[in-house]
Amino acid sequence: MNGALRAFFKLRPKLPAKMFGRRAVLPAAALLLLAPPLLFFTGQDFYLDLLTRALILAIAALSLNLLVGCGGMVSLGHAAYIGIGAYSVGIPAHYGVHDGALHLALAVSLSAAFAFLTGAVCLRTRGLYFILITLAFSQMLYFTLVSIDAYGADDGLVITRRSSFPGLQLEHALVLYYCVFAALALFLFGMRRLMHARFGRVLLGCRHNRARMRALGFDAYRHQLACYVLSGAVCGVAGFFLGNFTDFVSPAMLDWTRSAELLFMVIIGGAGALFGPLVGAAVFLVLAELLSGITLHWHLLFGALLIALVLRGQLFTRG
Amino acid sequence: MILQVQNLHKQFGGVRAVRGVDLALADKQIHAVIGPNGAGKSTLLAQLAGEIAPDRGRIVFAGRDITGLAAHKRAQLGLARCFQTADVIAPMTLLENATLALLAAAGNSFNCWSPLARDADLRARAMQLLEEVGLAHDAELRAGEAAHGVRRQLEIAMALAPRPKLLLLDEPMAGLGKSESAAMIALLKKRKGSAAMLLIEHDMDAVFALADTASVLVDGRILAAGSTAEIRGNAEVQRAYLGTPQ
Amino acid sequence: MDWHLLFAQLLNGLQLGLLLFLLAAGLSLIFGIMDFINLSHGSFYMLGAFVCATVAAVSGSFFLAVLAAAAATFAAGALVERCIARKLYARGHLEQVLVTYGLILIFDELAHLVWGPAGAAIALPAALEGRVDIGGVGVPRYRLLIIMCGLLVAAGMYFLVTRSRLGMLIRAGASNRAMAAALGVNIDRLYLLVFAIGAALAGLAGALIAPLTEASIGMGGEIIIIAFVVVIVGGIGSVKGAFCAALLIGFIDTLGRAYLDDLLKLFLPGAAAETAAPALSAMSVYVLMACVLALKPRGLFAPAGAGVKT
Amino acid sequence: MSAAKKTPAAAVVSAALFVTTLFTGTFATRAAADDAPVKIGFVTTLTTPAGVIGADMKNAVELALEHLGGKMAGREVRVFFEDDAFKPEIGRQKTGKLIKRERVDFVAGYIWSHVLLASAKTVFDADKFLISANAGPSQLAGKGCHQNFFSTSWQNDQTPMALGEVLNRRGVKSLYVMLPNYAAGKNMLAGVERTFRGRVVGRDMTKWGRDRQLDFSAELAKAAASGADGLFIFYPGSAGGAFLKQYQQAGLKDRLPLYSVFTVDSLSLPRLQAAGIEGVLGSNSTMFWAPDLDNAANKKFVADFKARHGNYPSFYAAQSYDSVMLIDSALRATGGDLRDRDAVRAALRRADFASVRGDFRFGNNHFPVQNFYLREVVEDADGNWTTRITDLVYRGHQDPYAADCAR
Repeated sequence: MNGALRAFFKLRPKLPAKMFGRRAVLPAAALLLLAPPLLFFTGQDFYLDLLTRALILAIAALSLNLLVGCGGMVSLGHAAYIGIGAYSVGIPAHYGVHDGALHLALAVSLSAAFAFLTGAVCLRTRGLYFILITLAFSQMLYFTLVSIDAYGADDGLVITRRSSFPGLQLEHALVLYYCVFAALALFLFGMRRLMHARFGRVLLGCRHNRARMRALGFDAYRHQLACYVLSGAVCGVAGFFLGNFTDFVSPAMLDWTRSAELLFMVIIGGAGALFGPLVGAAVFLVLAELLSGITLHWHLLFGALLIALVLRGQLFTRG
Repeated sequence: MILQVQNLHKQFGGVRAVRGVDLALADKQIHAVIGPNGAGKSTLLAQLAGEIAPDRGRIVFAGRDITGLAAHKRAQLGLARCFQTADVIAPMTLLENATLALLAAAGNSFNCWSPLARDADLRARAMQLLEEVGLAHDAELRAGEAAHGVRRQLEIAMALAPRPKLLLLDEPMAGLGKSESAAMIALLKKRKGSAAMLLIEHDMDAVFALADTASVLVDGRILAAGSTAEIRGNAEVQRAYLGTPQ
Repeated sequence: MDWHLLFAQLLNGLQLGLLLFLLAAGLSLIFGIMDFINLSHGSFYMLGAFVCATVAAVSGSFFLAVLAAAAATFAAGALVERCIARKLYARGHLEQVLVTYGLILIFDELAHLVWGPAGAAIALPAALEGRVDIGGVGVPRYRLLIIMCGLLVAAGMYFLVTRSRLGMLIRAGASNRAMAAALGVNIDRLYLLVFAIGAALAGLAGALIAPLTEASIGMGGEIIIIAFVVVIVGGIGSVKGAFCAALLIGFIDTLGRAYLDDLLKLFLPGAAAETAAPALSAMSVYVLMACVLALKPRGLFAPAGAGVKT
Repeated sequence: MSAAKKTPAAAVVSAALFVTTLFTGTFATRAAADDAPVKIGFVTTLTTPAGVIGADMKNAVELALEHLGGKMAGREVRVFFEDDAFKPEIGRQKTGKLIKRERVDFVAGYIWSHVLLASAKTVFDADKFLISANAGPSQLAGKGCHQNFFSTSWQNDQTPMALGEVLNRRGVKSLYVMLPNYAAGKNMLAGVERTFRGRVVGRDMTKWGRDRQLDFSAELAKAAASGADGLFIFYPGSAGGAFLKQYQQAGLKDRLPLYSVFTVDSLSLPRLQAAGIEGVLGSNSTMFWAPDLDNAANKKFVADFKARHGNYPSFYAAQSYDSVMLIDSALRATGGDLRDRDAVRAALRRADFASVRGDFRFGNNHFPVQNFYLREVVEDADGNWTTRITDLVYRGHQDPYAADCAR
């Protein structure tokens, strides 16, 4: 019996599961690569918008997945980085600076800096405290932005012109889409490398048994902080795209409900699964789009469905 | 002396778990700490490992005061420890666990790019580590699915991977069957001489088989200390601990 | 310095603090005993307000309405515990966050369906209208009632936790769940009771605030985050901590709103100061929390042993 | 990893969902011949407590369509209502959906300034017409005015300017101000300060948005201590009810008379009456319209609205009703032809319809040039609380930003 069990578990990594996964990647990538021009030139801009938004949120969810799935750090304040990224576009644009490279550099560096400063405090805590202190920091940023009159306070800023790179104008819907697509592909590849590299393995170790890792001589705090900063920086890029996409930034972008939504995307797609955030973001947005078309009271269905997805946990997440 | 503990105190709320413990351990020696449940043994060990900060007292390890040092820094200095619950990384295979143990010393743990599994040198060393404790044939088994005894052996292998100067063992025989216990004693005996060990144990056969010296901890205080033979003969100890059936 | 104004503001801060305490006390116990994070705790607050408004309108008795609100939220709490929360104790915090967030959506939408988007107002009995003169300051009678109710409940909670058998179990549960189980406590029933009491306290808070702010959809989501801050600052599982932290935060928020703009005007232009002040006073609460956690990662009054996994 | 095993199932399900949404849209949006219905998008807040405003607006739009027999210039009319959930980002998203998927010809509605500002670009980029049925931020009235933007409400500053004028006439020397901290709140403040010649002795900008502040105890205590002659407030939606109750409970009615804009309306009055907040009776506000305004269009509108919904229409409803009538006037002028944008624009600018506010004409920035009245809260013949016009404050008033609008 025991031997049979062992044989089974030995076999498990070699099960065709991975191959299925890989088989789905190519068609999915081809679809995401080829569908947009089709949508655009047949006048289905709305669906191009939906797709763009899904991919942008997938980047954000991917960054959160790095934190939750790899590092085991459940953050309820991740929307803060979306806000930082978006304001990195909005504020310079407000002063007439539309240089995309500058926007992107600001988005990444400010997100990383915010993550470093807050992470240094957050990571001193565990469990419930960690969830709530990350929430507190994002609320702090929210209220800071609400308080700055010069940048529109509660009303936010309208972005009249999107970021421009030399030879590349995000103004065009397709250009923006492919930039987002390229960024997502890059991050997915990076994430894959990271998960299998030393850093990813050490993070996984810290997630499952922090005390053991410390006793082995790993500085769990520093590894987790590095993960936290990296995750924030990636999410800042998502914010950069979201600001450009919506042509508008406001403190509402970093509302805590957005953080909860990102967590949903991660868990629907399966925490720790490489392509999970993409699946999660797509399912989340399409569900919201479909249900809100049915009834004004769609939150009732949506809430019930989300609960069912999490409680059952069998449709998309691992058991 | 590899380890010197002076006047260590720890209080939780109103409970004084450790009160004024002194301890000294010579190089390459095995010292056992015995005592009834709730005597403060695990608290003492956690303080030595750096998981719990003492209220008062001093810990000197290999000539260096490590009282305020973080757990991972102590580990880097050569202070390894095993937990009561045979703590390994459950979702990883035995081989991956062993690799992680080697990684701490190998450094470069912030590398985000090169796949760890393709590091042939590290993999070979990890396999060798498993072989030393007789687990090589189970290398691809998930640790969480392994038997308790296997996890215990794996943990000791992981703790010994960086060649520590001192190994803290929290009840290594707990939950093991007779033959497994014997194997564990053999394993530790084999390693005697390469590292000093501080052993917390209820299994008196194991204590007397392994330890050179021993201390008896009762109510957070050292009741007696000396060679194992002396402890065995100490009347007070007999009465306080050994004599009372567990 | 206008001392009368300061006194009035301190009373306002006390009122806000006590309301926060009613919300946070239950939340903190649920946190501490079940290790359960309940984002939808604010929904009981909302439910209490709506039930109070409805019963007050139908029966004409405000007192009856408040009792009905507490009873209804007690029942609703028990129901949620039985049907949903219970399934989540063994799961991770992540799942708890998500499921209870889903519950907020459902509760808000249900309230929208039942009571409409407008919310509901409550007519106060004449005896509670008007003001009482305290040291030259006219304090609205009703606000005084809120303060007294809050203090009464706080005292009741103190006796419940420190003197009663249930309290002993709660304390045991908050510091060591394994121990409570070993004592032969019926854990299922204890959890049910604690959850329902927590919900009833939140419902009571909602019923008490409704005559001031009206019952409205989403009012739970608006206050729950601050209630979390109270719990964290006070220390998870500590009723005493929740009390102290709630008062502290009530004072900070109220005094911040009252005086921060004058303070900011010293070095900011008037309009900018007026925009910044309310946001900064809202933020000061979070700054306090970050400072407390940076210095004491487990809050000001964490019960011994809570949060330590053995 | 076991997670990988689930990925294909997930991919299939999400792909299926995606395709479904695609097709439901594709078939709905083909063909735009002349006999096809006129499509109007209407963005308002239908959820959250502010949903009560949106519901009132929706009722008015439906009443307007009924009065038009469901047709404009012989063409069927389809109105798509979308909920902005009180969030600018969602409003922008829904506006995009109306334009890109439903392919509407007009987008109307918008309660909130920030939602309107976030959404405007989407409408202008598609060269569609944007008709605000409430929000009137200064940005769109002055330098940022747009040829495709029209308002059937007012510019934010106008109503408080009228109120400032009332304060002057009544000899109010010092004023305390309490406003929510968002664009319209700041415009209201700017408006009253434009005309009020006394001194503003204190101002409080309270938290607004998702976690808006509803307990005004600290601010009311400050206002009472300030010794001002009057209290000026702007609390739209349900916050108004909360404020007025606390104002009454604080016993300020006699010490600190209340002057408000957009706070005491047909949405809040029935609830205030139910809660017995007598303090609001006799309080003053300014407005471009009131249910008792004496003209044929308004009488029909108010009577039919009351008959159908039981309560007086709010000013939001009046503006929404007018927005539909404005669109109808443009279609009538062009014979139902929307292809010539310039012709439609010119027709809209003429505003040739019977507005519920009587005379209606657009200024150069496409905001109405209109009268402003002083209103008082009274009990009507049936015992319901409503507002009654007591005085004319401005005749043919144009907003102060119009001069900056150079198109």
